[in-house]
Amino acid sequence: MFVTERSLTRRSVLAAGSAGTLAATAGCVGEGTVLGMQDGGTNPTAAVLEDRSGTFALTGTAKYRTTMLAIEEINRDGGFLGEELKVFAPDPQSDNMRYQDLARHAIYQEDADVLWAGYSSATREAIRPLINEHEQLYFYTTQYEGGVCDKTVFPLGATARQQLGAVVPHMIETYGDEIYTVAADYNFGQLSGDWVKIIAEEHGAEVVGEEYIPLEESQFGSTINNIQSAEPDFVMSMLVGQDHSAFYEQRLASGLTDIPVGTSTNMAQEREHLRIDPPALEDVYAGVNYMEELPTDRNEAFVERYYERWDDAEYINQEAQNNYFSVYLYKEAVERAGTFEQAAVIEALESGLEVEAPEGKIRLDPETHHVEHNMRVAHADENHDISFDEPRTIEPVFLQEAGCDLTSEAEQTQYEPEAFYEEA
Amino acid sequence: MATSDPSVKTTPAVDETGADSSRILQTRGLRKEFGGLTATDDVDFAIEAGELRCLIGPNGAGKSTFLNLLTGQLDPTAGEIYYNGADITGLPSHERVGRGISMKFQVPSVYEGLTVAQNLRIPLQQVVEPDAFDARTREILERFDLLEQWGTVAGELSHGQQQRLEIGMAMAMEPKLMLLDEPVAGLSIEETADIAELLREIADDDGVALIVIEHDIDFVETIADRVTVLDGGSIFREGPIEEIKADPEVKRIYLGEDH
Amino acid sequence: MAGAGLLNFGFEFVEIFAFIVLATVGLAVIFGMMGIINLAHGEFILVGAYATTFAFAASVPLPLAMLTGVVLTAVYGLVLERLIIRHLYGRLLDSMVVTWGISLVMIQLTRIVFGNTAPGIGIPFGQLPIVDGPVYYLVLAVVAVGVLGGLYALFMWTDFGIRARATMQDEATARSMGVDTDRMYMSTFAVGSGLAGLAGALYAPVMTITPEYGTGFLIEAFVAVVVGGASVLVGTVLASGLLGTVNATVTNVAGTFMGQVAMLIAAIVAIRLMPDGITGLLADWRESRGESQ
Amino acid sequence: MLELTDLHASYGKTPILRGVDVGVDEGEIVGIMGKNGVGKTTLVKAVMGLLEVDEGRIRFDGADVTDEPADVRARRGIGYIPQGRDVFPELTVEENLRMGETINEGDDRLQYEAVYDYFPILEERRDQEAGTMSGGQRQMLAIGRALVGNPELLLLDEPSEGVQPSIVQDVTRDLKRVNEELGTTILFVEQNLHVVQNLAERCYAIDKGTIVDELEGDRLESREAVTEYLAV
Amino acid sequence: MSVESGDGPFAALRRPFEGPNTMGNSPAFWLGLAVAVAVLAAMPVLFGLYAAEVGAVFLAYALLGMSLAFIWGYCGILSFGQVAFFGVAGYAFGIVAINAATLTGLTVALLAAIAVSTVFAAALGYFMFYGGVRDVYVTILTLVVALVLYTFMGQTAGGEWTIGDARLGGFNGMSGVPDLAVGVGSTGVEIGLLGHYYVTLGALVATYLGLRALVNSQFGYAMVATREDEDRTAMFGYDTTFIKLVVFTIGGAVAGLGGVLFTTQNNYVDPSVFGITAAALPVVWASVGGRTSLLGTVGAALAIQFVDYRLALSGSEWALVLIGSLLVFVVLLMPEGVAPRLHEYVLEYREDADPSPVPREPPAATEEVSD
Repeated sequence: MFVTERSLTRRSVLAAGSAGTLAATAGCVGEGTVLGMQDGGTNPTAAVLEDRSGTFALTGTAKYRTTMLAIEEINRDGGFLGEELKVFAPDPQSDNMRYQDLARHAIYQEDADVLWAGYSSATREAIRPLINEHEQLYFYTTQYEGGVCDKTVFPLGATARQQLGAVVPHMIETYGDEIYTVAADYNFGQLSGDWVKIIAEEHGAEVVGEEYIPLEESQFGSTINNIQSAEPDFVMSMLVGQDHSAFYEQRLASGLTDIPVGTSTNMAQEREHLRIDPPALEDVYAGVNYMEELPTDRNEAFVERYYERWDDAEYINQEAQNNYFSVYLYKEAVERAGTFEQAAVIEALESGLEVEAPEGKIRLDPETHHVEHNMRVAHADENHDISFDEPRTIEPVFLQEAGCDLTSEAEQTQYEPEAFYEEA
Repeated sequence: MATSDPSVKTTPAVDETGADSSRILQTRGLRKEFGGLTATDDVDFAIEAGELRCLIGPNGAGKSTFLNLLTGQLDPTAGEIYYNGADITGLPSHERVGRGISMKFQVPSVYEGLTVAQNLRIPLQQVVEPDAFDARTREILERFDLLEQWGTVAGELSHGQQQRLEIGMAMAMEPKLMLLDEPVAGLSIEETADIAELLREIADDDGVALIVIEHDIDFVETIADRVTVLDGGSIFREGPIEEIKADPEVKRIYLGEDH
Repeated sequence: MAGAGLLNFGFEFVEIFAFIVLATVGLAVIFGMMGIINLAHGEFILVGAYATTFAFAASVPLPLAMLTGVVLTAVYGLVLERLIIRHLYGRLLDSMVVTWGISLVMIQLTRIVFGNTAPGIGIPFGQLPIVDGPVYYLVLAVVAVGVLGGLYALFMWTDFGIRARATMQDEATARSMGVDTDRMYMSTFAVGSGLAGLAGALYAPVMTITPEYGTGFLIEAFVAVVVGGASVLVGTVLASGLLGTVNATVTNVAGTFMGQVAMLIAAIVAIRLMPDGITGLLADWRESRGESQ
Repeated sequence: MLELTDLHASYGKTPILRGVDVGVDEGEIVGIMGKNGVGKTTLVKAVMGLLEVDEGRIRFDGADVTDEPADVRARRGIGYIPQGRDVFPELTVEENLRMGETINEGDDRLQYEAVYDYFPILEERRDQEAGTMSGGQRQMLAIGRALVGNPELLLLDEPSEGVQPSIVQDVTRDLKRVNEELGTTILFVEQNLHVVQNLAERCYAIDKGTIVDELEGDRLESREAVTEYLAV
Repeated sequence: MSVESGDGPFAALRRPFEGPNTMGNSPAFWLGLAVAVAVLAAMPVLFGLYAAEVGAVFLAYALLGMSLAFIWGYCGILSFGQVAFFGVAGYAFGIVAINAATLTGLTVALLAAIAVSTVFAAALGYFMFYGGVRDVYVTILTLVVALVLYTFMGQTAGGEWTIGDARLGGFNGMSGVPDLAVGVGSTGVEIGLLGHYYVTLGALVATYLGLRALVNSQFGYAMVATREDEDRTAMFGYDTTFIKLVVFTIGGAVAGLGGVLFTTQNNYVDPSVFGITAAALPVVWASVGGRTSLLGTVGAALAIQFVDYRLALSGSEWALVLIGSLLVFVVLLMPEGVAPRLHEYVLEYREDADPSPVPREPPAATEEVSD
């Protein structure tokens, strides 16, 4: 019983009830207003809610910028269905309450046709009730724990399964089969920890130790002690945020650099390899679908366009690239649908779209709304220079296995791996 | 807490339940120790209704500790307290007040942020029905000469008015026993005389028993029926003021040669 | 193995004890001496850390950079004391509310001015030979003990200390004894602020510096001050010892998170048992002796 | 030595002192008596500088000190013994005495050991916290502490308040001895008849914020004359 | 006493709500209040459902603010952890409602949530007040409780933190919380978007009147007396510890009610409701609005949150700076807050307007009371 069907959901008509809702009794009040606060323009509107300040400013700023870059590029080249896409893009300041307010405003007052919003899963969950209630088309681009199966939501970032599926087998192959997991103590971290176990099991390896670190913790003394006494072949790190990046400096100071680290979170998102002095990240391997250093022509051109547009920019993280290609994906869908009407656009997105992204060609999986990504393992050397192995395409297999098919059933669910895999 | 310590002295006037009808308050072997030091040492004390008793003694004699034991702010190490014949040892302060013991602090402690009428309402609503508030308030205001100040915030009253208000508040509780800690400290001679008169009246007309701690020996002389001298935590002398004043030992430990 | 385990536990205790002591002393000095609970304490620590890290980034040698942090925070405290805090003496709850306001403003201003990251400082001195861990943690512990000793000497032995304590107990009388009490308040607040700055400076290499940096110290500092009570040194030492032991023990057995939780629960229980803190309990005991004399 | 001319001061918005003129000569013991609430404490605080005056001048040793803060006046040689045996409760006896040294950094200060000569009980209790001592001992400490600075003028605010009668007698005796042996000028305010009559050589009567009378010799010794200003 | 509702229409009706413990005891005040409520009620009609959705959140905050004003302003208990009850009620509602999303189930969920926050407040209050914890230590302890909940709820992401069908959800929060509904079996109403706004407004007004009546009752006097001087009040035979416990518990219940309405509006609750910024907000509202004025705090909550909202829409980062500075300046310049200051002005103005500024009648003897 992993799917919880609810007899009552937000603003739905009461199934069991015979009485009408209070809302229905107030006939004069609808989505329109007496005083007409709504915006007069008819242009299609995109709401881009990305953090340019607060905890997630480091990643959010680049996400905002690549989104703007893509929209500007398309608007310049003839627009979306010949129309210029208007943008509503205030700064949510990494605050989930603000996200709720701004999303509400975007839906009601800006009449947004499409929404990009948020870095953390918590943000996504905070606004999902609103998204569901108003059936708002929503692109969530952060690499995340996976499992969201929702009719109007398109989680385009690589899932934990995709990221770890790239890096864990690589690490087992290179260094051995004893793994020590260090992860952030919240949803993403815990589910990622479960995935490490599942993938280790699939490859005959073993997790010998596991530790979940509170998000605001930045002292790793006891964790490093524990790792040293467990003597694993490698560490899997799913640490997130700036407080956690202190791990690498303390790793260096405690002489732990002889144990390599695999990660799904570091470098590609918060550019730890550039922010922290070498060699703290020596022998860190990240499973990524994109890093700015990717040496392909298509990517180099993209990076150049980006820094031309934003000359004070610092780094293009993985999510920023996801935002970028998702704008193009949206354009394709609008054109295929021939309208900005959201239900039609969603149907078009579910028709098996493909676009050329800086990371390479990607395909949107119609059933799961996820993307088949080009996953690579990025390695940092003692100078923090990055090298990549060969890309491999990894499908969003987990949701497929879980039976998520949004083309046939409009669910609003998030699946968990534990329901499918014993190890978790 | 009551104790079965065999060393507790029994006073003959006390019957099986510890009650003596003529005595509103009585203590038996009341003892309080702080970390091995004895502040109140086996005190047997009694007071009758309508009596005005002054408690004197050198600093550190245990006067305040004794008063705090009576109000319930401190729990005794040993001994019992009987009030109106009932053992009230161990009862919390507020329940003792409910039975008619009231206390006036050394520093005037009216509610400075509330008006005089609001101040009176707080004790009044404990004892009378709501429809009698106004009448009782007026009565008390008149008696304590505060009628004109009824709407004044208590913090703006003069020192003497605050003292009167406080005694008025204590009286609003219709107490049978009132404990006062240095009620005339810092008052002028004029105000002191006022208070002396009020206290006498309360004892004589209302039949309230009063225990007063006081250093001002002239004041004690004016008001007291009897005087108890405490020293080193136990009762050193007890008797009419003239006797006490003449006692050479009391002079030596407390009064000095002037008096 | 047991020996190594014990050594590791000892190291962990030293690390946590030093952290709590350094996080707390500044707050404790200001609370104990002046009766102000400074809810912006974390942000004073923040000032120390930012000053240190930016000085270091401008290639000032680390010890000097840290000194810059301490001095700047002290000066900052001084300014705040003159502008705002001095109006709040004797208004404990108001002082908490106001300093909370200051804390909100400082965090957000830091974010607006400096953005969300600050340059990092590597951990100096390398690693320990026997126990796994940086030498720097031992340095921190030594500094913590040194600070406690220094404060003891300052407040108990020097004329400044006696005057400061006298001023806090009875300002008017102290003034009539020739003490410039305004200056005493200022300097005590500055000392407290400087100590907060010291915590910020010392932990700048260890912890990631963000605008919320100070919040990471706040709970420990708070809890230790409340558990310790009004007496600055005794309270800080006893509370840090108690909380550090609980935290280190549980962390060793059940991980960082449970260590934190256990420490907070221990603190709540301690406050329940000793409503005025450990030193309140001592004072009660002393007072009751006094009363009975 | 001390000269107050037309001194006005208020507490909040309520005027308390309404033109006080007082003069004290070197070596004198002068009392100011009055009922409660007539402005005695306000007067002492104004002289010490703990309260701003609205009008009038305070001259001490020939200098106008009206606008100087208390700590500066203290260093000029005014010693102050606050009402209610106010010592620093959490400092030890010796630390309390050492506070007295603050007043006078120069060489002419009294070594605090000398105070022990006057009040031997303080030496016995030198390491005890002052707050744990009895009222009388605290009163002695407050006096001793002021003496350490070797003040030229000692201000006392109701030395008898809250102290048992026998100790009041001791204190009166000690103050006289200080005056004789050290030549310290003493100005005190009081409403206790015994203290006024036993200590003062000369006494002002204050009422409603102004000086209403000055008593010396026979009049000061007459119980009736003195009670007139203490009673109605 | 004649100060209490002597004149004007509906005097008898107003009587239980008036007295010297609250400001605004005149017909003009009640008229003003009625107009304000009418304006709030008209908001969705004027500005659409959007205003109802946004407004309902503000009104739920106002309830939270009022709970703090009640315990702090009237009984002197400064709780920095009022959000703990707010959040706990939200989570409790979510847990019950997700497991029993029927009319009956949701009604039970509503009651259960308020019961949980009430019991939680009672337990914490018992622990503190009967343990002798006072003043600043109460303040810090309540803050620590909120922060502990923040930390604890943040790590409940794992599957082991599932109660029936409800996942606590850790840092990501608990989503899928159903709407409010009241009824038994198949009879009842599910409260829709617009309904939710009016239910919240109704709850706010009803709570306001209820608390107002309470603070003017005998118990109210006991509260105020406890705030002014606890020891003294105990000496009048009041069990002040118990009074504080009751007040704190009622405060917890009101905060809990706010929490349920907040959570059902967003259909979501996450640990940030326990966070330090969230915890600061009620203190800001009560300090700025005036903690001794329930209505002042409500007004401050609505105004500050509205400004904060407008600033957020404009993308400005200065909201927190503004709120923090406001707090500092208000406490420094008018420590009592805005509403009491306004009240003073109004009284002064009235006295000026009144040609005979003779004090109102002293308390009359019983037989003289005519109205």
